This record gives sequence, C-alpha cells and structure tokens, in this order.
Amino acid sequence: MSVIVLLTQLLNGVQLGVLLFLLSAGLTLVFGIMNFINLSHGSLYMLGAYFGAAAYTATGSFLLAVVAATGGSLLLGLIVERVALARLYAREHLDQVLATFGLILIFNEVARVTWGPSSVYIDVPGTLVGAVDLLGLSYPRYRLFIIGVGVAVAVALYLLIHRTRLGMLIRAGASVPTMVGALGVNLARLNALVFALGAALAGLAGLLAAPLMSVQPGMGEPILIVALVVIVTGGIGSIRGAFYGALIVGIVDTVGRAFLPELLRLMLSPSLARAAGPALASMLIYLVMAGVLALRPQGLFPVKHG
Amino acid sequence: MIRRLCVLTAVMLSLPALVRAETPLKIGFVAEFSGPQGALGQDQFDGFMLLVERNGGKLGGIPVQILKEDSQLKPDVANQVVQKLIERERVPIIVGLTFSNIMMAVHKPITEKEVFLIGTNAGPSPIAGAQCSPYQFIVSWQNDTQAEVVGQYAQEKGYKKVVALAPNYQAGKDFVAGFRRLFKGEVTDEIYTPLNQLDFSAELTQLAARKPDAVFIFYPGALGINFVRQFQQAGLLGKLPLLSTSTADGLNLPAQKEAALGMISGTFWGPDFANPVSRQFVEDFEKKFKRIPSQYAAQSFDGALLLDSAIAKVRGNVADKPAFMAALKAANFKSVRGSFRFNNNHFPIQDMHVFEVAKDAKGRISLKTVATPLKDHQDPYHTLCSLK
Amino acid sequence: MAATAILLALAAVPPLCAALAQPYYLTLFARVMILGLAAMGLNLVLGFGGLVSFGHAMYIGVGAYAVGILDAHGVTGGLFHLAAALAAGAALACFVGTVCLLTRGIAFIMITLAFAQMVFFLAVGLKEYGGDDGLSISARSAFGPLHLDDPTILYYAIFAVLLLTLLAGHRLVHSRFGMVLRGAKLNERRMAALGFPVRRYQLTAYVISALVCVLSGFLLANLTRFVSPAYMQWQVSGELIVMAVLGGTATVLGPLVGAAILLLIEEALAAFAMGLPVGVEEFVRDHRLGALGLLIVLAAVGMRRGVYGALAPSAH
Amino acid sequence: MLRLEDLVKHYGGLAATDHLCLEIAAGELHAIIGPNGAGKSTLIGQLSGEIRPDQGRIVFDGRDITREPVHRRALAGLGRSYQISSVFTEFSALENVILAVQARSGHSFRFWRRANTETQLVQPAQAALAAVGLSDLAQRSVASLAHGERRQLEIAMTLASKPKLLLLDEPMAGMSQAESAELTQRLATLKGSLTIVLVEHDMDTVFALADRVTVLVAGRTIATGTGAEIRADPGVRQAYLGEQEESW
Repeated sequence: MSVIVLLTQLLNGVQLGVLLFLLSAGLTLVFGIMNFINLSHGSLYMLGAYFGAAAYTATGSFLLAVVAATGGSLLLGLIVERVALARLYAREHLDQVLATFGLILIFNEVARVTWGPSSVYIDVPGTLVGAVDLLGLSYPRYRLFIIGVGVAVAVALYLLIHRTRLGMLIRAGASVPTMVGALGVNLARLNALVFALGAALAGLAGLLAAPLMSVQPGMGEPILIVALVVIVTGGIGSIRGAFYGALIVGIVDTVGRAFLPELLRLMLSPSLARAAGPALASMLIYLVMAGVLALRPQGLFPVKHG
Repeated sequence: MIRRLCVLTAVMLSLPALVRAETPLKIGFVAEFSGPQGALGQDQFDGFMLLVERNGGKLGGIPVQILKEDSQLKPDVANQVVQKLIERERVPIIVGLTFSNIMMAVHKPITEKEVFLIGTNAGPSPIAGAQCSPYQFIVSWQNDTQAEVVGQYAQEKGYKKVVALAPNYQAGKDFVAGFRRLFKGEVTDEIYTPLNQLDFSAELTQLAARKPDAVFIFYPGALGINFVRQFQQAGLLGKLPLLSTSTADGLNLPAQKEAALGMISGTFWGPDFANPVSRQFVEDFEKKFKRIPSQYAAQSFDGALLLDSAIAKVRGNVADKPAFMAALKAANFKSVRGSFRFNNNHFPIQDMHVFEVAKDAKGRISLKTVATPLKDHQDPYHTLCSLK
Repeated sequence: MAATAILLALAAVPPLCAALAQPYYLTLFARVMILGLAAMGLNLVLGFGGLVSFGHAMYIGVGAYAVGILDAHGVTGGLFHLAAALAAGAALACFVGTVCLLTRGIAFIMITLAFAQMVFFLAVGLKEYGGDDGLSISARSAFGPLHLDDPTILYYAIFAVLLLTLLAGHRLVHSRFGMVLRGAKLNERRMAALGFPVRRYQLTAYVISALVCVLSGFLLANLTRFVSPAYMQWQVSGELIVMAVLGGTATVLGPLVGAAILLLIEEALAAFAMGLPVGVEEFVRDHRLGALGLLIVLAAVGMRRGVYGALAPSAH
Repeated sequence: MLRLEDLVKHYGGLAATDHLCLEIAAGELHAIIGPNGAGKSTLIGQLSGEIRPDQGRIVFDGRDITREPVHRRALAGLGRSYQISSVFTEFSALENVILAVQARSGHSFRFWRRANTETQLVQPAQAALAAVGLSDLAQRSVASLAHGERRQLEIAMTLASKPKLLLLDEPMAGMSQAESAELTQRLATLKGSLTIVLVEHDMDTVFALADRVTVLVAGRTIATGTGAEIRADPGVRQAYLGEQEESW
C-alpha cells in the first residue's frame, strides 16, 4: 500500500466527512439550543437533493440547483418548525422522537408520490466532470469540489458564530439555553432561524451528494444515523465538535473500509478475514463512538458551559 | 326454479373444472415494489402481466386474479404477506420473488404448505441443492450460473488478474464464487461492501491503485447505477474492462447511460434475441411501457408462459397437485430464450450468453449479444438435490 | 377496564379466526403480541427507568438467533433454546448495560444504538448462519406435548407469556425495586443521597428488560421459522420506541396498545376499502406509510401520555 | 463525628475549598455560614460525595469516607437535604418517605410485593410524616403540595433515613416567615438526638439554633465558635459587610 493510495483514501474520508459536517451542523445546533431531537433532519437532506435535482434537470444550471436545494429546504424547514415542531420544544424527548419519526414517514411518501419510487440521477456539472491527476492517481474533480464547498461553509459558519450578534446568541443558547430568553431576545424567532439554517445546510448536503449517489426516498435515514454518531462523538451543540466529529467519522469509515480487510488478512486466515473484514469495517465508527462516550460522555469537543 | 337448480347441481357435479373456471384462479405475486429496488419488482410484474393481459386476463384459458404483494425487502414482512396469501386468500400459486434473502425466508413456508412457487428472479444455491422442493419452479437461473458465464468469458479473453466486488450478502458471495469457478486466472481481491453502501470512493481508489486486467462486479439495482457512474467519474471507464452480472441490465442502463458503454454482462437472455417469442415480447413490451424490457421482465414473462401451458394442461384443475406438478415440470412452452427445460432441481438447463453494452438500431443504449460461452448449462448444485 | 377488554379480545382471536376460517389473522395478532411484548420489555427501562435505549432490537435478535443457531446444529429442545437465549441475552445485557450506564441522556441513546449496530453487523458477518440472508429454521422449539406447530397452541403460548409478563411487570413497577427504578428516573441524585446504589438497580432493570425482548425474539423465531439480521436493524429499535411512546410509557400495558395500533392500522390501510372513488383507495393503499406517519405526528402533538395513557387512568 | 482534614478543591485556578479543616462533635448543631461564593456548596458536595476533593480527608464516625460514593455515605448515616427541594413529584407524600425508609432497610431487589403495603416500610414512613406534621397529606401527590410543604416532606425523608448526621442545605430557602418559624421549632426539638450541620443564610435561625458556628470565606474557615463569639468577631463583621457591599 503506497503513500499515495493512503493519501487518496484520506481525501475520500475528508470528502465524506465534509458532507457529514453539512448535515450535522444543523442537527447539533437544534439539539444544543432547543434541546430538540429532530429525526426528520435526514428528510430535509433528501428533499434538498430532490429540489436540487429537479431544478438541475429543468434548467441545467448547477448554481440554480444549489439555490433551489438550499432555499427549498430552508423554506420547508421553516414551515415544519412553525407548524409542528415548535409545539414540541417543551415536551419530553420521547414525544419529539415520535413526532419526527412520523414526519419521516410522511416525507418519504411525499417524495415517492412526487418523484416516483425509483431513484433519480443527476450528472456531475459539466465543468466538474472528470478527474485530476494527483501524483499519479486520478481523483474525481467533483469530489474535490465538495471538499472545497464544505470547507468554505465551515469557515463561513465559524465567522457567523464568532463574529456576529446572531452567533453570540447561538453560542449563548448552546451553553446556557435559559439565559437567552432572559436577555430579551425573541426566542421563537431565534429558534426558527437556527432551524432554517440547519435545514438549508442539510439541503445543500443532499444536493452535493446527488451526482455521486442516487436520489431516492428514504435516503435520509441511514445518513441521519451517521450524523447522530458525528454529533455525539464531537459533542452536542458545538459546531467545532460537529466539524471534527464529521472528519473523524468520515476518515475512520473510509480508511477502515479500505485497509481493515487487508490488515486482517495479515493476521487471520483468508476466509476468516474475508468474513470478518467487512463486518468489522462497518462496525468501526460505532466502536469509536462507544469508546468516546464511555470515556467522555459529553463528547470530544463539548460546548463550554457557564 | 327447482328444475333449474337441479340442472345446475348436475352441471356442477359433472363438470367441476368448468365451474371452477367461473371464479377466477387466485395467484399471488410477491416482489419488491417499494424503495430503490422497487423498479426490479415492477419490471417483473409488468412482464408477467403482459401475457395475462394479452390473454384477456386468463392463463391456460382460465380467468386469473393476480394479488400483488410488496415484500419491502424485509424477510419478516415477506413472511407475513406470504402467510396472508396462503391462509387468507388461499392461493395455490405464488409467483415472483426478487432477492435471494427474501426467497430464502419464504421458500419453506410456501413449499411446505404445498403451494407452487414460480420463482422469476432469485435462485440462491441452497434451494438448488439440498433444500430443493418439488413445489418450486425457478424459471430464471441459479445465481452462480449468471456469474459462471462471465468467468468463462474472462477465461476465454485471457485475463490473468481480476478484482471482484459485490455487496456483502449471500447472493454477492454466490456470484463471486460462480465467477471464480470457471475463471482460471487469479482473483487478486474480493471486496465486499455493505448492502446499503452507495458511495464507492474507497473501493474505486483501491481499484485504480491495483491496476488489474479486469474488474468483475455484481451490483443489482441502484447499487449498480451508482457504482458504474462513480467508476466513470473516477476516470476508470475505458481503462479497466468492467465485467458484470445483474448490473448493466435493462433497468439500470437508462440511468447509467454512456457510463456503461463497453461493459460486459452475462445472463440467459437479451433484447436482441431473434426467436419469434422474444421478438413479439420485446415489441409488445416496448409498445406498452415505452422502454426496453429488462431480463427481469423477460423471466417473469416466461413464468407466465409456463403457468399458461401447465394450467391449460390440467384444464384449470390446479388442485390436482401431482398432475399440475407434472405439467409444470414438462414446461411445454416456447420461451423467450428459445426452448425451455427444467433440471431435476426444477431450475432451467439453458445456454448462457455474454452481452456488451452498446447502442441499438434506434440509438438507444442496450445489450448486444457477443458470445455464448456456456451451452445447455446446469448449475453446480443440482446433484445435491434429491429430486429426480 | 380497558386492560381487561384488550386481553379478552386477544384471547378471543383464535376461536374467531376459526369461526371465520381466517387463520391469517392468528398470525397477525401473534405478531402484534410478540412485538408488543418487546415494546413492554423496552418500556421497563424507557418509561419507568427514564433510560432511552435505542438498541433493544438486538435482544430480539439474540432470542431469535439462539433458536436459529441451535436448530442449525440439530438441537430442537425448546428448553435448550430458551435457556441458551436467556443466558446469552443476560450475558450480553450485563456487559452492554454496564458500559452504557456510564452515560446518561443522549449519550445513552447513542451508545445503546452503537452496540446494537455492532451486533447487527456481527450477525451480517455470520456467513455460516446465513449472514445478511438470514437462516430458516427446520423445526419449531420442541416442548414435549406442547406442539408449537399447531397455530392455536403457538398463539396461546405467546398469549400466556404475554399475560405472565404483564402481571410480572405490573407487580414489579410497584414493588420496592420498581419504586427505586421510578425514583431514579425522577431524581437520580436524590436516590443516591438516600443511600441507593442507583446504577446497580438500573443495570438490573436493563437486564430484565433485555430478557423480555429476548423472549420476544425467541417467540418471533418460532412464529416465522426464520431469523435474520433484519430483526435487529436500528429501525426495529426505533419502532419499539415508537410503539411504547404511542401507546403510553407510563403504563405497563401501553406499549402493547402501541404495537397493536401501529401494526393493525398499517394492515387496515393496506386493505383500505371504503367505497371511495377507485383512484383514492389505491392511492391510500400504496402510500399507507404516509398516512400512518400523519397519524403518528397527530398523536405525538395531541396526546401527552400516549393512546392508552389517554384512555386509561394513570398507573399509580 | 465528622472531621475534615486539609480539604482542597480547585476549579481551574480558583480554590473553592482551600486547605479546610473542621471538626464537628457528635450531637451538636453546627452551622456553616459565609458570603456568596465562599465555597459552601462545594463543601456540601464534598461532604455528601458528589464532588471529589483534590486533596485531604473526610472522616465520618471514625471511618475515612473520602473516596466513598454518595450512596455508601448515605448508608453510613450521612443524610442530607437539598437547597432546591428535590422530592419525587410523581409519587405521593407517603411514597416519598417510603423510599427513604426503604433505603435503610436492606437491598431493594424485591420484585413482587407492593412496596406501599409493607408495614415495615409504611409504619416508619407515617411516623416520619407525623413528625413534620404532614400526616394529613400522606396520600396526596407531591405535585399538588405547596412549596413549604415540600420542604417539610424533604426533612421527613431525611429523618426517615435515620441519619447519624444531618446535612441541611439552606432548609429555609423560599419559606414564608411562619413556615420557617415552624421549621426552626422542629429543628430545635431534634437537637441533641443527632448531629446536624446547617448551612443557612437566615442569620436569625442560625443564631437561634446553632451550638457552634463556622464562618467560611473564600474556601477557608475564618472563625469558629459560639453564636456570641462569632457575632463579636471583627473579621467576620468585615467579611459580611464587604459581602453586602459587593452584592449590592
């Protein structure tokens, strides 16, 4: 296994991590500030992908697709938050789980009715087609683009959180949720804003994933579980935690998948390694999370309280 | 009034088969209809219904009622719908089944109740061997044979080093094993990915680094579309020969588009077959559904043809199980693949072909027959089956 | 009252099915009871202990695989199956519970999920026992003269397990142990200050609740004669939570009601026919999960104590 | 009865408990007072076992309990009440006290019998309720009790667990004048039968009840003595005046 392959696999891991970060950022804020478990966050990712795919197919412009995906899920997030979820902020977590589980079923059916049961595919935008040469190994240009977008969003979020009044309120809300209300801030509006921001990022993630993976009903749930792994590993309520958590999960998953079976083959018999390799590779992120939680229940980069 | 009743009773007593014909024969159709793999089941259903509708709602001259059930790719759900069909609807025949794991979950519950199982897709190895049942009739293929033909082709092409990829479940392992059986070169690596994994970046990087002579893949449904598109995005298309089964099929090609051109696929049938049954089938199917039929539609169409011939032979009296079983076993019909006959394990003995993805006469991306490496091929498990 | 009515109705299912010659409904209600049993088991920690486990489906899997694996090796004795299932379940629950109970809140939710996922992938990797495809069971567990192959006997066996669990559950939540468990849900700190080693009680509750799910898995394997990793997917763990919350977590019986609602409504929508124009009915049948989702959201927003909780007087 | 030896607890750079030494005799009512931020809560936490000291020892009833978890200390006879009333709101008043009795009567791995029908639990619980004057409310759900009643219930629970030493954390907080007068009365009757450590803001109570008073400032004891001695101590006066200015 050469260094270049290792580097390329790391890049793959970063690309997955960046996608997970976009999805996790909103989830962790909603969780940290409103103490709300939103299982339907994955549905916003799915619908963002659908909105973007529809716009891209109709207009052929990827930029318009980005607008449609982020704008569409932002609006949808706002509506869902105001109509249903805002009523559940003060309720038990279990009621929130129940309601958002119901929402998942609804959104999946809406997608099925609107876009049909089979997958929708969109092409990589023209200028991003093809691969670039990275020291002898070719790497898809589009995946590099995803990394770029993700890092740009991370920087923008950092500036938003650390340099603006809104960011100050978000930080205050994440560390001392009760205090923000006392500051005379319109809590309902702050909640809606944070929720919508998270929804827009989820929609963007969905669109970015669309040319790589198919857009299909139910695509949000498996990745939601991984996003939950990310936010508890990183520390709930913390954007920084979500970022590092996402990178860790992305890299562990990719590198594990790539090298674990080979590693096992050095230690076990080939047939045993072939059976154990994929199983163990799939378990890896959960092993990491369980380890982190058992030793640091608050996650790796928790929000500082007080 | 009384006289009419007497006459009616007499008719009923003397002509049971005829009276039975008045109430439609119920047939259960179980497949995947939801989720990303739903297109597979839908194609199976469309292929089957094509014949039923062409015959005016009849099979073997008897009106039939098709009860469509979705197994949702969940073994326990499949189990439940099968129970519902058998116990509530009392169907004597169940057709379809898409995935091997679902087939394994319902095979025993169906055949043990002496209900006829007409499999039109999945052919896992256990039921071809030791667990075979006289009530099963698999009109498609045994899983391994689909890959064996590709292995034979790779052998004939003289490839030395091949990397194989498949989802990490039994069918995936069966297909890779099937490929290895007739391929004498070296399979340098077998990569199994989780069944729900849609992003293959890590695996493609490994492929690019290994530089094998060819790649063998088994990725059914949406998995295959994603793999092939990402294969192209990674710049590997054209550099590495891509051999496959159940991946570049009629369902996936419209989404894979140019990314699949030049891919090799092995199976028992292709839309360019020249025999009259196949030509008629392709023509009718395209007219009705505005798309090229996939092999799944063709298999199910054959399933309908098989039932048509057997039901006609017993004149609708499917309750006479030994007679109906014999009629099915005889398989007296003209198949889309030409002639058709069952092996002792009730799987077909058939020619296996290799196809290349290419543009057809109308400029659409389709499958073109390039070779027939295996003639009158039998699956390797039939000797384990105790049926004669 | 409501509880008696529900149990009488369940007891009356076999004769009704026989009278209507519809054995299918026997299977359906057996499934309702089995999943209800699992949800009741989960609710011991979820509703009474305040510990949200997102991984209880793995214990269903343990119970089911105990039957499947022993059967694959030719062991058909029901007592062996049961003993192996419970022993394996208890060992796993002791280990997983000990680690998970180091955490609380969302961390607990996720770490239980993590273990369930690991066990799930382990089952997927068990090639000799079918891996992802699952494993069919050649014969149901043998209990001497009790022939589980007779659907009615199997049904009443499940019913009996359900009744015993209900009774035991009801006694348990009001016993000393139940007081400690419920007290710890309300105020764990205070319980420690009173002198209770809280974690030990929570671990015991976790193991008991896991064992109820193991029982449910044991019965499920016997009902379907098939085991598969699909029994322990995270979705199943999620559905168990939904059943418990939908039915009402403050009562022992609530989760059973939740399971019944979820499964029966889906079944009813699948056969939806109310004389509406053809297209509408077809639409509802095809998209029944969406309709179910709508009902769940309404129940979550509108009812604070679950469906059974809203019907029945509080347990205490 | 209770001895603190050179106890230290740091939070970051801040010393919440700074080489604290304290000796509490059996049977006395010892009050601890101090301005806000003096480290009273941290001290209580370390006594009850919720906070681990960085250094030093806690000896209770002749036994080193520095590393013992909360529930062991409780079983050893160290009972406490909380600043914010922390009763079990979903239970009845009687059930709350039953829990306290239960904690002291062996393990609770008993799964079958209803706890509130066991006379060995119910009788002592009723007695404890009677002791704080809540007998009439025994069956009432705690959610429906007034604030003062909850505080009394809390004391009943602490009494029912038969502690050797009672740690009272601002028991008068949030009580009406009449309520706190009544509670003062009850505490006075308890005096002598068990050791009490009282952390309290209300000076009237402290000086009315305490045998000895310790004044805590910035994590250290600045004075210990009888009420009269403390009142006369110039250091204490200064600390308290200073605190009042600051808090203003």
